Amino acid sequence: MALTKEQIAQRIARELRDGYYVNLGIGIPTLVANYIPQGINVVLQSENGLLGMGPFPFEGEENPDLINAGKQTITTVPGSAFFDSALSFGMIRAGKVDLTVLGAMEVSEEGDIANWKIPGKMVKGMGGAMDLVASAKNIIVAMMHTNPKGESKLLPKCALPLTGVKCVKKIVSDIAVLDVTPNGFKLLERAPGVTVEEIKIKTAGKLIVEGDIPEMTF
Amino acid sequence: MALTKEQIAQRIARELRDGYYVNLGIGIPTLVANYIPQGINVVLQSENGLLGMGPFPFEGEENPDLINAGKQTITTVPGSAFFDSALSFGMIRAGKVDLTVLGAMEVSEEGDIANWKIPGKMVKGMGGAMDLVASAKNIIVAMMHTNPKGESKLLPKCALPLTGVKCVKKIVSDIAVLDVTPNGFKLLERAPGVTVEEIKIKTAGKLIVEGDIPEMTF
Amino acid sequence: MNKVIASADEAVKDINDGAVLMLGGFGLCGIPENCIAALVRKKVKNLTCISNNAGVDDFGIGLMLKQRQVKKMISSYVGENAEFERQLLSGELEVELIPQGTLATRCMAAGYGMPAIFTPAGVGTEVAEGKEVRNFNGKDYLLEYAFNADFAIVKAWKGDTDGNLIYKETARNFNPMMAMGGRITIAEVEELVPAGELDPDHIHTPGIYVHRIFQGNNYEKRIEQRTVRKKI
Amino acid sequence: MNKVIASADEAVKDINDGAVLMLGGFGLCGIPENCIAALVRKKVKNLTCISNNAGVDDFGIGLMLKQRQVKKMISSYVGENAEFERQLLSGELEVELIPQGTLATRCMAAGYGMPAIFTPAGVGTEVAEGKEVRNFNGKDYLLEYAFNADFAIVKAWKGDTDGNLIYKETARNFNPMMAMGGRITIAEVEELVPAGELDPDHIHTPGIYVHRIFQGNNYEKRIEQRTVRKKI
Repeated sequence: MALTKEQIAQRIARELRDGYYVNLGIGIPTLVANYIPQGINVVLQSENGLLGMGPFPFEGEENPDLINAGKQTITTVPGSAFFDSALSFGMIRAGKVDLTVLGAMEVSEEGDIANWKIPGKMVKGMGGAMDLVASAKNIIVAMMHTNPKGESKLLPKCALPLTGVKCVKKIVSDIAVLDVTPNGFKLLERAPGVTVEEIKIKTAGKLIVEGDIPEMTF
Repeated sequence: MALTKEQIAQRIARELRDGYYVNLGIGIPTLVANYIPQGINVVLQSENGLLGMGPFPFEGEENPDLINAGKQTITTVPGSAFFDSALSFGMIRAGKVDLTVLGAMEVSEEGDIANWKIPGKMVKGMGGAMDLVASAKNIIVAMMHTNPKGESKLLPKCALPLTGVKCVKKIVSDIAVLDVTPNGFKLLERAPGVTVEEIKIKTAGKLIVEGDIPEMTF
Repeated sequence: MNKVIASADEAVKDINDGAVLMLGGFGLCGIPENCIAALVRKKVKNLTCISNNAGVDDFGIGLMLKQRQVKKMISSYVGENAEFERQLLSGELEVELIPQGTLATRCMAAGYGMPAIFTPAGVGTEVAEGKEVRNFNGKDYLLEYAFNADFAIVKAWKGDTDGNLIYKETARNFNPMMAMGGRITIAEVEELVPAGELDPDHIHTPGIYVHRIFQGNNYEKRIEQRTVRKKI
Repeated sequence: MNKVIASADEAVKDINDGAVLMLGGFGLCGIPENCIAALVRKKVKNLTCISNNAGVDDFGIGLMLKQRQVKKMISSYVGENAEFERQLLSGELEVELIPQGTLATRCMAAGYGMPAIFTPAGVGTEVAEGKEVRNFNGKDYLLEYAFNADFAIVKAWKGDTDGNLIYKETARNFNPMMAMGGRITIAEVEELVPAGELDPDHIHTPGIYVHRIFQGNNYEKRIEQRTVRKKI
């Protein structure tokens, strides 16, 4: 059975290490914050200018001066710091953020990512995505393995305009966990009940399957 | 009679305009702060990271955390702001400082300045001088017209290693006030009792004398 | 220093048709509400606005878009605005989309007197088209130029009569870099205090960068995405 | 985050011979006194020190010079130090003098992930020798590279257990840029407080840049030029 969005987030959360500074994109990546493992301390960065992002505020305690990069009202945790957006992207460019999690419309077997523009549709902009993918040391993409039409989003080459090149390190989709390697997508884990065969069918880019592929457990 | 150092500073102070942000170098330039005209408000910048430098502290009130670019203990005035040295030179480069006053060993008729290095002598470094002269909108040099050997310091070309090129706008020496123009040093004023002839003799670079040259009054 | 002016209308009085503006804020957070209202009243046209976002239909820069005062937007993200979309698709409005970090850094570069900066953002994408690519230590970077704005309009929490500014929480965002990046910088603040009342160690934007300052009023501070959790 | 360490000696324990260090401070103001003392005790050698100044004969980096621990100084001004002068003239010590603003900005560039910056400082002087000159808008600039330091050692006034730092007055100087510019950043502070005690709006260096932090002791805070005026 394919993973739910929550399970994708939960699986990604297992990649967190104690002391990580993490930037979580909008959508599924945001949910990762709900599954931070016990004993693991991570600091969430919001690229508009905050380290130490906390959960949403309680009703009635929303503060218009305190929002995240998705423009949602948030809170802070002890030890947080505010700064301007230039310093925020400065620390991103300088590789100080340990892990970036974001969504994608397409990922290529070389690690290229497309997630900001669909020709013919109104383009809203790349926001901070191009900065993040160009600079992050470690990028995990959270996404569905196929698009609503059933077409693979893991491709030999991206068809959509790129957000960044050769940057994605890992993909956690609804059916698989894969590393992006110099030789293609390397299958690491499969969703419970999902066969390697199904993943092969749904992966248009080069897929590497070596040995037994373990099933994820939740 | 040649001006005293205090009079050079006093004359330079007349160049100040209300609202100016001013950077004063070490030596005679520092004295300019003592002669700010009535009704003129200027803010002193210290390039180690302060806007709003005040006078020296009263005895016993020295604060080791509060020094100027000459490493002297100082105070602040109301409205002051501290910042790091990168921002400090950022505002200098961005042309936000209205006037820079500094000393020089030599100035050329093209406005080149040499004030940091004498070949054969121990070189202590340029500090912030190269940044200041390369960026300041308006640079006034405060210096003796001749060196201790009696040789002119206003030259066709600098003999000493340069600090910056084509940057000096005005010179206030002990005997004259001169503008640096595309055609050479233009004599504006002479010290009380000093003749134009004496200034001509002591100026090795091209000197422009047009009409009557007024005598400074103090 | 005499930087204090009476009102938003006075602050923007010499912003004329065709001006290039930087406008602080991220989404609707930390935007110069009073100055935007004054620009709307002034009906100045053909503006180029450098701002991370373009407001919403009935607030922020959206109010200026509605009156067709904006010729060109330079932004990183412009969603949430139907009128914007209409003008863009009809060709009435020109839009230049640039990565958020590039936008922030190009503003900063202006304030730091750096004519250009290098950033890896956009390498290999359409953002890189026509731009100089340079490799440092095995990594490609784009050369991006400092912005050159006639006016920067920012919003701070507190300010003093010498123009020193302190921002609050994430309302800081683009405001400090823009405050540094304009040829003339206008700051509106929630609270204006006499010089000397702000702790000099707490100042985010030194007054040297600020030319006009006034205390704004009636701040709406609209929230774009009200997300909450229930009290347990 | 577990960034708190017990002592200066622990902070510098993996700084080995040949390391490249950034050391905060301007003159003797805001220098990491405790870490310098620990480096002197450790007798680590062949260091390259990026620091605006080189201390005085018996304090600051001067203490390391006395033990000949420094191979190369990268500074903007190195007066006030007789032993330094002796080593320089005898060829024992290598010195690279660079303009103060260039020094500050090259540190900042490292912390901002910018491989190089453009500055007009030094154009037309011997500082420009061998460097790329580029004209922007009619003005020449030098291309200067970001520094690459193994360790940055800084001193702050207050810090918290997450590594957030606040500096005091002009003791800030080079510390923030260096804190951002090191591969590993060590901060010594006069007062270490639990995370959450510092106002997040007042923090000068966000903790993400700081890897080790400890509360120093016995700060001498020597004054280099005691200038005073008489009480009237």
